[in-house]
Formats: sequence, C-alpha cells, structure tokens
Amino acid sequence: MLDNLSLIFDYTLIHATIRASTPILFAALAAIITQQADILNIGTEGIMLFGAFTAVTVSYFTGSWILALIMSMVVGLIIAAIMGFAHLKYKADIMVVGMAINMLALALTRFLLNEFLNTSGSFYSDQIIAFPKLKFDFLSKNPVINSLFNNYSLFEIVGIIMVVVLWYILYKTVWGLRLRSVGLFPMAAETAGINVYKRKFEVMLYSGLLGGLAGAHLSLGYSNLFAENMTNGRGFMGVAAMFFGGGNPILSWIGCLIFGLTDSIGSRLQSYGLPSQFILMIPYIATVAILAISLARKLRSEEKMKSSL
Amino acid sequence: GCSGKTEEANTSQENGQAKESGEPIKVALVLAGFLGDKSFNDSAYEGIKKAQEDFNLEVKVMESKVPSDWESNLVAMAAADYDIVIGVSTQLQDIIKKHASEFSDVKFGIIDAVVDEPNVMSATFAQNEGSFLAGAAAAMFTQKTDIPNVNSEKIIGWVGGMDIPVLHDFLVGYKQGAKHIDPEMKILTSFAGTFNDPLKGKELTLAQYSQGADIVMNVASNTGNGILEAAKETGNYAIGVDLNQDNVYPGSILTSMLKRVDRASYLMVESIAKDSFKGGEVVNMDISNGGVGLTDMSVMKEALGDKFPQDILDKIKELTEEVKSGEIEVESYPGFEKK
Amino acid sequence: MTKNQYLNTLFTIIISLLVGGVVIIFMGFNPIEAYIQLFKGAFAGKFNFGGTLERFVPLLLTALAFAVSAKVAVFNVGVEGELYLGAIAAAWAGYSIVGLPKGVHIIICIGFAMVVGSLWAAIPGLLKAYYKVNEVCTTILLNYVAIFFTSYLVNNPLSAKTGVPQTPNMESTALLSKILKPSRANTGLFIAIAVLILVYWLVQHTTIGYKLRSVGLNPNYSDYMGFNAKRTMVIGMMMSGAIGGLAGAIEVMGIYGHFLDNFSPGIAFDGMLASLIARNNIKMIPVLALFLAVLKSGALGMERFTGVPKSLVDAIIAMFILLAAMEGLFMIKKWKKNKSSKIDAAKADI
Amino acid sequence: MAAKLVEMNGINKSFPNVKAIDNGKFDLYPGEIHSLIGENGAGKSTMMKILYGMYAPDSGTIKVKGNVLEELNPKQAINYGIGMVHQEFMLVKELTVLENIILGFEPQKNNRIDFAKAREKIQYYIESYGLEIQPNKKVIDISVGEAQRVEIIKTLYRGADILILDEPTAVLTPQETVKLFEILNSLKNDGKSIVFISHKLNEVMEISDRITVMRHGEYIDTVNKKDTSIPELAKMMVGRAVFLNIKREAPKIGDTVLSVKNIYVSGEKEISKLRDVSFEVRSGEIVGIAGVDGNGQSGLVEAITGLRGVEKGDILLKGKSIKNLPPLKIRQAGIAHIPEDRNVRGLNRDFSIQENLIGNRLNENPYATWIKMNEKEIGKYAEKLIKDFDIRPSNKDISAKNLSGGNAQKIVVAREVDMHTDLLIAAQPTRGVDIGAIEAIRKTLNQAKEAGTAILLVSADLEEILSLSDRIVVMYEGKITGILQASEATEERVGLLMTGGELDDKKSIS
Ligand SMILES: Nc1ncnc2c1ncn2[C@@H]1O[C@H](COP(=O)(O)OP(=O)(O)OP(=O)(O)O)[C@@H](O)[C@H]1O
Ligand SMILES: Nc1ncnc2c1ncn2[C@@H]1O[C@H](COP(=O)(O)OP(=O)(O)OP(=O)(O)O)[C@@H](O)[C@H]1O
Ligand SMILES: [Mg+2]
Ligand SMILES: [Mg+2]
Repeated sequence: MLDNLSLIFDYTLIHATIRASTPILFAALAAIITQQADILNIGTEGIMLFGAFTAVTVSYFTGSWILALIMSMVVGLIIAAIMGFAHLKYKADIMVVGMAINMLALALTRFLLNEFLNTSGSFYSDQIIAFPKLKFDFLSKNPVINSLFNNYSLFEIVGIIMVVVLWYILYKTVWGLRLRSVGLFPMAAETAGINVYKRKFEVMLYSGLLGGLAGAHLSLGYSNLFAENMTNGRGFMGVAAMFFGGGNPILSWIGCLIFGLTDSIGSRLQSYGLPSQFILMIPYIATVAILAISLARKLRSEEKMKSSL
Repeated sequence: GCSGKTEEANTSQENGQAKESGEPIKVALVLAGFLGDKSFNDSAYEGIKKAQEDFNLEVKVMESKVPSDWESNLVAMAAADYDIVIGVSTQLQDIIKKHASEFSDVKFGIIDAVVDEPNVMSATFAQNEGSFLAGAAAAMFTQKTDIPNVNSEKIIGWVGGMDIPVLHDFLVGYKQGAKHIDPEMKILTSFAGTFNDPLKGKELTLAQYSQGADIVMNVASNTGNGILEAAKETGNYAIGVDLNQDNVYPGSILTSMLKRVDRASYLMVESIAKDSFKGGEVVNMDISNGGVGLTDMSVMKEALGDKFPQDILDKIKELTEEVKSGEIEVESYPGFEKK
Repeated sequence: MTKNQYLNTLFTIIISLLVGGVVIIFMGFNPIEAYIQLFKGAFAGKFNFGGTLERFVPLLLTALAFAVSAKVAVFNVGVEGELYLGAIAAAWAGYSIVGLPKGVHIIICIGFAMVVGSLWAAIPGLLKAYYKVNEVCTTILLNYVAIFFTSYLVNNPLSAKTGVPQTPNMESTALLSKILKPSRANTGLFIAIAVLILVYWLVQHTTIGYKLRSVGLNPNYSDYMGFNAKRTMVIGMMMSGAIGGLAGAIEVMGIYGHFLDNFSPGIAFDGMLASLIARNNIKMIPVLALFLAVLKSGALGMERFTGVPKSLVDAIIAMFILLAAMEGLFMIKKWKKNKSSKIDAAKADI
Repeated sequence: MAAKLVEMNGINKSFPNVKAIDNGKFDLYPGEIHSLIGENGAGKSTMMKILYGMYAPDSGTIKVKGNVLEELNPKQAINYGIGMVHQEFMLVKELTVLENIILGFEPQKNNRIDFAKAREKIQYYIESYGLEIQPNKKVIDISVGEAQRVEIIKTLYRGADILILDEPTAVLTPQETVKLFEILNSLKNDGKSIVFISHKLNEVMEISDRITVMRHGEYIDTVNKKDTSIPELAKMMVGRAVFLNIKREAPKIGDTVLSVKNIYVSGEKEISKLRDVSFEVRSGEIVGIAGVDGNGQSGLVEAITGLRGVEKGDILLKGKSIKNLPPLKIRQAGIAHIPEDRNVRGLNRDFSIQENLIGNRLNENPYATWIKMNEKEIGKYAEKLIKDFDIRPSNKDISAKNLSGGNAQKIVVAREVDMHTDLLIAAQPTRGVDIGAIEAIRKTLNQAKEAGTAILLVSADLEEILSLSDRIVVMYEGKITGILQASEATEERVGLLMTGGELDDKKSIS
C-alpha cells in the first residue's frame, strides 16, 4: 500500500488539481459577479454549454481559436442579455430563468449538433483548433518541473489571474464598491444616485461573457471536442463554489481547489479496488465538511470574543 | 463518426426480398439513452441502417435516458402497430417481459438480455470473451517498450462509465485476459459514475497514465470520448469499445473490442423481412460466431509501421481459438452466465 | 389571481405557442399537426392521460417539498437526493419484508422512505440553522453523495444480481395499484393529493404552520416568541425531506416495482421549477405541476408521431417555461405605473 | 426674505392601499430650519422622498432653486444640492463607514478609489461640524448615533445645501441629541437649509424657525416657531388636546417579582458586556433602566427573557430561577416582553394584525385545539384587542407592514400587556411613535402597574424614565452606577450617573 500511496500523492497531483478545478472556477466567477449584485445566476450551466458548442463550431469552421473564443463569449453575452431582460424587465424569477436557459441549452445544442455538424452525441475532428498550451522547452527537461510548471492550458493560468483581478475589481475599485452596494442594499445604492437596474443588467452581461469563456475552455482548453451536456453539472458546482466562498473570488477559488484536489485524489484512489461510488463521493463530502468545519470554528471564536468573563 | 439526421422516419428503395405488398416494414428502436454514443446505441442503429439498404423499412428511433420514458415509449410504439419493436438495453428487459403478452401480435426484440416470450427475440453478448482478448492484447502491449511512450511497468488501465453489472462483465474478462498473459499484470480500474461525461473520463484516464498505465480500455460510451482523447493528447494508448473506434485517433488506439450490436439488430429486422422470426429465440453473440472480438489492428499497424508488434495479433488469434474450443473458459459476472 | 392575471397567462400561452409554431414551420414541419400531437400525447386516451398523471405525481410532491422548505426560508435544492434515498428505502422495505398485509406494507414502505428523506434533509438544515452554512451549496453537493450512495447500494448489497442495476422486485403487497391501465398511473396520485391538502392545511391553519411561516419571514420574531427559530428551521427541512422521500417511494412502489440505478433524471429540479413559478404558493403548485407534466408527456407524443426532433421539442418547452415565468410580459395596465414604482419595487426586493 | 429654495405645491401620492399625500404643500427658505411634524403615517417621509426623487408624485409641482422639476431621481436631487438622511438609515452594513460615505461619489486615482483623498475630505467635515465618526469601522459595528452622523456627513460630502433629516433624534440619547442640535445650528450658520422631522415637540420648539404640520396626508398649516406652543402644535397634529404627563398615584408595592443576582452576560462590544449586575423589581412598581444606548440594556433584557445566555449569576422570578431557560419557558413562567425594536423582534411584518396579536397565545385554549388554530376565536380576540387598544386601521387582516409606527407598536403593547403576567418588560416602548400613541402606551403601562404588575422599563428617553418610574436603575458600561427613588431623581443626577459620574451625596438606596 505504501508504494501505492506515492502513486496517489505525488507532484503530478498539483497540475491535476488545477486542471480539474478550472472549469468550475470559471463557472464560479460567472456566478460571483452576479451574486455581488444579488442575482443568483444558475443559468451559468446553460451559458457554458452554449459557449462550449460555439467554440468548437467556430474553431472547426474557421480554424481560429481566437475567433472561437470571441464568438463563444458573444453567444454567452446574448444569452445573458435574454436572461437579464426576462429577470429585470419582465420580473421573471431568476432561478426559473436560469433553469429554463439550462434546459434550452441542452436541447438547442443537441439540435444544432445534428443540424450544423451532422452528428450526435459528440463531435471531434482534427480541424478543431484547441486553445494553446503554455509549453516551454527549457522547463521540460526535468520531469518534476515539467509537470509542475509546464503544459498548462492558457485559461488554466488566465483563470488564476482572473481570480485576483476580479477580487481587485470588487474590493478596490469604484465599480466594485458600487456593485457590492447594489447587491447588499439596493435602496442605499439608489439613494446614492446609482442606477440599480443598469448595474444589475451590466453584471448579467459580464457573467455571460465569463460563462461563454468557461464553456470555451471546457471544449477547447480542457478537452478538444464537444459532447452533449458536456458541462455535466459543472455550472452548478460553480454556484456551489461561489456560495462556498460567500461571493469572494479568492475564497471561492479555494473551494474550487479543494474540490479539484479531492477529485484528483479520488481519480487515483479508484484504481485500488474501493467501491467506485464511495470514491466518487469524496470531493462532495470533503467540500461540505471543510465548509461546515470552518464556519463552525468561526462562530465559536466569535462567541469567545463576546464573552463577558 | 457522423450519424446524420437520425430521428426522421425515412424509407429507402425497395429491395427484392421485402414484403410482397410493398408496404414498408415498421421498425421501432427504443433506446435507453441517446444516439451519438459512438458505441452501443449507435451500433444498434448501424444495423438498422444496414437493413434499410436491404429491405423496405420505416424506422423510428426513440431516444431517452429517462427511465420512466422507456416503458411508455415502448408501449406507445407497440400500440402504434409497429411490426417489430426492438429494445436496446438490458434495462428494457423487464419492460418487454411485462408487455410482450399484452401485444401478442407485435414482435419484439431485446438486445443484451433474454426475454422468454413467444413473440420476443433476444440477443446476448459474451462481452467478457471480447474483453478477455482486449485484456490480453493490452497486457502484451504494455511491455513493448520500443514503442514510443510505452513504459516497462506491467500496468494497464480500464475506465468504465457507470458502475453497473454489465460493465463488471467486461471487467472480469479484461482482468482474466491480462493475467493470462502475465499474472503479475496490474490492472487499474476506474468508473466515471456516468456514461455522459467525457471530461470526467479524460481526467480518470490521465490519472491512470500518471500512475504508470500506458494503455487504457474504454468501456464508457460517451464518457469514453474523453478516454480516447486523453490517449491522443498524452501520446499514450487506448482500446476502443463496441464499434470499431480505431480510426477516431489513428495511432492512439491499439484496437477496439467489437460488440456486434449492429449484427443483432440487423438479424432481428431480417427475420421479420424474411418471415423467419422465431419467438423465444436467443442469439448468443460470442467469439465463436464473431459476435464479439477485436479489430484487425490495421490502423495501428499503419501508424507504427515495422514497430508494430505482430506477435500480439498472432497471440490473439491463438487465444480466440482456445476460447472457441472451450480450452479457455472466460469467467463472467453474476447475472451474465452463458445460458 | 385577478382577472388581469388570467388574461396575462392566456396571452403568455398564446405567444409561446406562436413562437414555437414559427420555429416548427421554419424547420419544415407542420405546427398544427405538432400541437395536435402534443395535446393528444398529454390527454388522448387512458394511456396518454395516465402518462400525464404519472408524471404529475412526482412533480407535485417534489414541488411541495421545495415549497415547504421555502416557508422556513431554506432553499432546498436537495430534494433530488431525498427522492433517491426515499426511493431506495421504500424499495428495500418492499422486497425484504415479506408476509405483511398490503395496507400495512405500503404504510411501512412509505414511512421508512419519509424517515430516511427527512433525516437526510436534516443535515443541510442543521448546518444552516446552527452554523450558517449556505444550504444551496450543501444541498447541491449532497445530491451527488445521495445518488452515488444509492448507486452503491443497488449495485452491491441490494442488487438483484440480474445484470440490471436494480433491486429485487418488491413484494406485491408493497405495490400501489394501477389506475388507467395500460399507463402506469397509480394510486400514488391520491396519496399525493392527500399530502397536498394536508400540507396546505398544516401550513395555513395550524400552530405548526404558524411557526414555520413565522420563522421563514422573521426568525427574530420567532425566537422572541419562543418558537426556537433554529429548531423550527430544521423541522421545516425535515418535512421537506420527508415529502421528497415520499415522492421517491411512490415512484418505485407505483411505477417501477423496484429501485433502478439513476432512475430520476432530475425530477426534483422540475418540481423546484414548478414551485418557483408558483412563487412557492401551495395553492398554485398543483396547477404548475400539471402544466409541466402536460408539457412533458405531450412532448413525447409530439416526438413519437411527428418528425419534429426531440431536441427541438425540448427547446420549445424550455422556451414555454421561460415565457411563463415572465409575469410582467403582458401587464399592460402596469406599464404606465412602472416608472413611479421603480423604487417601491427595489424596496420590495430587500 | 430671500427667494424660496424649495416649493412643493398640490402634491398627491397614492400607494396601492392608501392615499399617502393629499394636496400636500411645503416650502423652504435658505438658511432656515423648517420642521415637519405629524402623527405616524401622516405622510412626512413620503413628502420628503418625493422631494428627493425617490417617489414620483401622482400630481403636483416641485420647484427647487427656481427650476421646475418634471422628473426627478435621487441623482438629480443630489445635483440640486438636496441631501436626505432617511428614517431607516441608507447605510450598507457590511461596508465601512468611509465606503458608505463616498459611495456614488468616489474620488479616484488611476481607477482605484483614492482613499487618502476621501479621508482628507471627510476629515474636513468631521472637524468643521464636530461630527465624530470612525471611518474605518464597518457600519454594523457602530452605534446608531454614529450612524446618524455618518448619514449627515454623507449628505454634506455630496455637496448638499438642503438637508432633510427624517426623525434623526428618534434613536438618539439626550446627549447625542444635544450634540446633533449643535451640529445643525452650525450647519445653519453656514447657510445650509434644513428640514427636520420629529415627533418630539420640545425638540421641534427648540431647533426650528418654522414648523409645518401634516395630518392624514393633508397639509394643515405652517407656523413660525415664535408664534406657537407645544400644546398648540399637538392639537394641530392630533386634532385634539393631548396629555402626556400622567398623574402618578403612590405605588402600591408588593412582593419581589424579579430579582437579578450578580449576572454576567456576553455582548458585542466591550461596554455592552454585563458584569455583576443586580437589582429587584417588585409587584406594583415601575423600575426604569436609564442609560446611554449600548451600555448593556439590550443584553440585560435579552438575558432575562432567555434570548441571550447568562454566563454567571442568577435570575429569579418569584423565587424560582429562570436563568438560561428557553424563551418559551420563561414566557410561560410569567414574563411579557415589549422588545426594543418592533420591526426586528416585535412583529412579523408580513403577518396580519391578527396573526401578530395571537403569537404569544398560540397554543392556548380556546385559540387552538391540539395543533389546529381556531380562527374564529382568534378573530374575536384580535378584534377585542384592536378595540381596547385603539389600533388603526381596525381591519384585523391587514398585514402589519402597512401600519404606521405608532399603530404597529400598539399591536406589540396590546399583545404583551394583555397577557397580564407578573412581570412586564417594556424596552423602548414609545420609540419613534407619535404623540397620540405615546399617550396611549404610557397610560397602558400605568394601568398595568396599578393592577399589580411589576414593570421593568428600559428607555433611552430620560423624560420617559423620569415620568413613569418609581425607581430608577442607571447603567453605564455594563454596570449599575446607581439606583434612585423617583423622588430623588432629577435629570441632572441621572444624567451624571449615565455618563459614569458619581453622586457625591451617596444617597442612593438599593
Ligand atoms: N412604499 C410604500 N408602499 C405602500 N404604502 C406606503 C409606502 N410608504 C409609505 N406608505 C404609507 O403611506 C402613508 C404615509 O407614510 P409616511 O412614511 O410618509 O408617514 P410618516 O409621516 O413618515 O410616518 P412616521 O412618523 O411613522 O414615519 C402611511 O399610511 C404608510 O403606510
Ligand atoms: N451573545 C449574543 N447572543 C445573541 N445575540 C446577541 C449577542 N450579542 C449581541 N447580540 C445581538 O446584537 C444586538 C446588539 O448587541 P449589543 O451587545 O451591542 O447590544 P447591547 O449593547 O447589549 O444593548 P444596548 O446597548 O442596545 O443596550 C443585540 O440586540 C442582540 O440581538
Ligand atoms: Mg508498461
Ligand atoms: Mg416617516
């Protein structure tokens, strides 16, 4: 078992963790930005699926990943705009809108897969140009360094940068301050002359851009194909991660990493004959447990602060 | 792999042996999943398409992964006067058993299970036998260190979709085949927990590669697309399943374990067209009748050139004979014992 | 509902049908034919109508489960998990206990499913009430755990060992009788309606309901009144879980006769949708649950007997739901007022 | 006199169920303090929200600095120099004081908020008007008085020269009020114009130049301060004469009902942690707890009623310990409690009047049989309370959020007083309610006392404490600094104890 252990916990786990957490991370970022304006965007799942489909299609037909990226973000934007109208202008419950968009995405991408790409189930081809990988020859000499620092997909790195950027924007800029006030207390924002409606709409659009990007990463970065329902709950996991971090990009990222890490460990543990279902549960249980324990500890220390003794 | 527009009912040109009247034979295919899996379901549909070339058919494919839809789809098709309603999955066994007597003038087919009713034809597969060969091939291949990216470690992989009995029937054969070649062979196995998540399949496969496997067998339907992709991306190897997947990523896929579902569905339609349908008949598709087996590895041969290990192919031939003759008895998972 | 709202609903339906029709024409099919098949698929004959009722029951119950948790201000996304666990609990009790009279056996199966569902729901409930752990996060994650767990059970200790991932068939004493054969609609329908009425009465006309609603609306008031907001919140979640478990039990006892691995494709999420469109108003929930059930079974009809591809049918249904949620769409009278009440609306959001 | 800064004429505004303003009228001159008074629900806040662009009037004209304004939103109002401090603070609790102040008007340096510059500017207002605040604290951690000052700085920071203050003193201690008035006067001397809304007529008389009275949404009159008096204003507001000072009979004091023994209770802030607090309340007397808000009174009440844990010491009700029992058990042991904040604890605003009135008798016969609520009996009971306590409107099915503050408070008072318990705890029973309601509530408390109830009254309003209490317990930083008999209590003496001072004559009795 000991030599097995070293096969499970070795340095390749780090790259695997980042790889496994990135799709969820992008979904979480898309959810965070609307949540800061008090909009629970569970349509991320659907937007991602649209994005993934668009990216593959555009990349296949044009051979340009840049164009694919742009188009998938545009599609995300359009879907988000529809959601924004339905929710903000026509007062549809945002959860319903999100779920309807998810259903629509599933059905429509399947339909378009048949119509446009003349296939069903999944679509792959040599003509699909993937997002570039950050490959540096000088790093590839040592296998450890190679695994740790080389061969990242472009958006695995961009994702990490975006966590920091979004954190900065939310907590250090005027825009972020106003956005948070809209989410926390819209009346206060309104009386400060901030147009709450516009602000909410704006972040819906950004969320669409991020969701489109998340989808494109799924189909061109994480893999190089499109499959029906390829998001497979990753958008929902993003929402869960957003709640894990209470809307804070950095804490949410930590949530994603915990999930990614335990998921990767699980993938390796499976090979040793434990019932697969229990292994597959690990990431979910671990995430809940860590969240619960950390909050319980926080509460306990607050209690202590309040004591009069 | 493109299956084109699938849902439309289309008739093809008439062929000699078709029913006298010129009216098309109405065939309904009820799936417990969707087309596009590039394996089991697509394969069943391949057979129907083949039959469409030979006979005058009107075809309806009902897809759904919602269990509560299966029964109502099947009953609706039977009630709508289809000549034959084919259930494509073990999971439809109970449903057909339940309704076959209600629709005594409709004929049913069941693939991958047996229903003993006078108006049902069944087809079963000895996937354990096919997997046995796949396991043997993988076990030999993982020691061919002159092939790029093949390491000296005696580790091979296997990734399945949902952790359900039929996959275990694949798995026992695979393990037995590998151990038959080399008892020290270590077999890493993982289940994705779903047939519908290629990304999860890819992740699991990458994990097995990082643990020393250099060839991984795919038994995961749509999830398997990720398995194959992982092979291509890392320069490692995979084994395809159900359909011939060798060409998906030429040079990355050693062989595919064929499960000739297409042949079964074709046979069922043919029996209607030729009026030879025998109720209660069970077609056992196994190595001996070519119902399961491996591909000829020609794609790999071309990719590897003279590095191609011909001895694997020879050994597979030998093993095939031994299994046929009963010299080797391949184990099966409870519930899948040969009838 | 005022007269205006009815008009609004009517307009929404007409618009949805029109838009869907245009798409169908555009794809080269006959929309009239398609809609006739949709209608037939939902209502024509025992088989189709039964199919609609068969879908209505779990939708109604899971919607109710969601609404009950919403009364205590918990957003229970975990009904799906409770459904699975309830289902497998009922299936187990159904095949492993033998020799009971029918009524008793059914009650035991249902009771066991409800207990299991409520205990499972208590976990996110407790975490939320006592440690302020966000319930949306925990319930999303715990759904996976529940589903994997049932998958383990049905493939290992509780497997029928037949090659299909299912439990052994339940004793006939544990099965609910079918109504409207050959469809699989069953007496679970009456159980569901009884539960609907009971829950409505419980929430609106009893002291328990008063406490539940009170906690959902203002936990501080509840604590001050001595209701113990935290405990009540957990109780509300457990009620929700019990109803979710019941939904699962009726599925296996009425429809399958055994537990089948992964049998629910997200029934509870559709139920949640029904409840959300009804704004968690218990009186409106059966209407919306029926609406969704009709769409679902009608869609099957449309798919079976027209050439319209399933994926397109599904897309049209998603669009129906989206439009149905936009209540403001045809509030013609309100348009003028919109301007003056924008802040009132903002206030109402808080 | 100079030209009018603001002129509002013929204003009408309806909400779904009420006509909030009926032909309303208001004007404002430069450099004046103009008070707006009226009962709860008279339409004062609505009138000012219209001026601030938050509500669009149904009809009427608004003229600001000579411009007729057709459409107005808060942003434009701010541009016209109007600033409003709302009755419910418009502060984002999770943000810092600084962030709240600059929200919407942030100084920037390369896309970053220029906090240094913001701080500098705020410092200017802090110093010029003596507005003490702590910019780096989160709003959730500051006192209401400070929040009030933050709101004022916020409006000044936005360049307001017309300040609307909606009931700014309702939540302030007398000391804080004095300080606020100093600030207002210095603002006025700086040429700013101020609209001041209050229920406290003595304050109005102290600070205003002119006074406008509203009643039931209608404009009644505008008078100069020097031409009027408190009784006259009260009469204009209510439509009849009002008597606040209830004549007091000598108390008929009985047995000890509540005795608090050396308790220690946790608190958010250092000064609100109770340490070693002891006192007694006997039947037939009102014991007033005086103290500056935030010195542990809330903690004390919560500890007695079981809403907060007691860490050390004991609490006895009629000799039996009720320490750390669940709130329900404590209620059943014989304590009724009017909580300090009707909107937080006292009411379920989304419940109907009837549902709110039955909350504490939920499981009692005949209102419930087992778990079934007997709606008929409950309805009868609700109607009785509505009548006895003159709650308006008298429709028991209206939801509580549609009631004016005074009437909402009457629901709480009616529900608790009607329990006829041995001990009644009344925390801030008249905070933010109009003069008519204050009269009614005080009368009710006095009647309960005469009927033999022991009453613990907590109030930040010193005048209220002095006029109702038979004994006064003064708290400072979580400790008792003195207990005085009514006869020996004066505003000065209590005030001194409240700020941590000591009485030299040591005549206090405990
Ligand atoms: N947003 C609103 N929606 C519905 N009704 C409202 C709204 N705001 C105020 N009202 C109603 O309008 C009337 C006037 O309310 P307003 O707040 O202006 O009174 P007020 O004089 O400020 O009273 P108070 O002294 O209690 O603050 C009341 O009957 C109130 O219930
Ligand atoms: N330990 C606690 N347990 C429960 N609630 C608490 C606790 N501490 C504070 N609170 C809540 O926070 C509010 C403010 O707390 P804080 O300690 O500042 O009040 P306080 O200073 O005791 O009362 P006041 O100063 O108003 O007389 C309280 O009303 C109470 O609802
Ligand atoms: Mg090897
Ligand atoms: Mg007001």
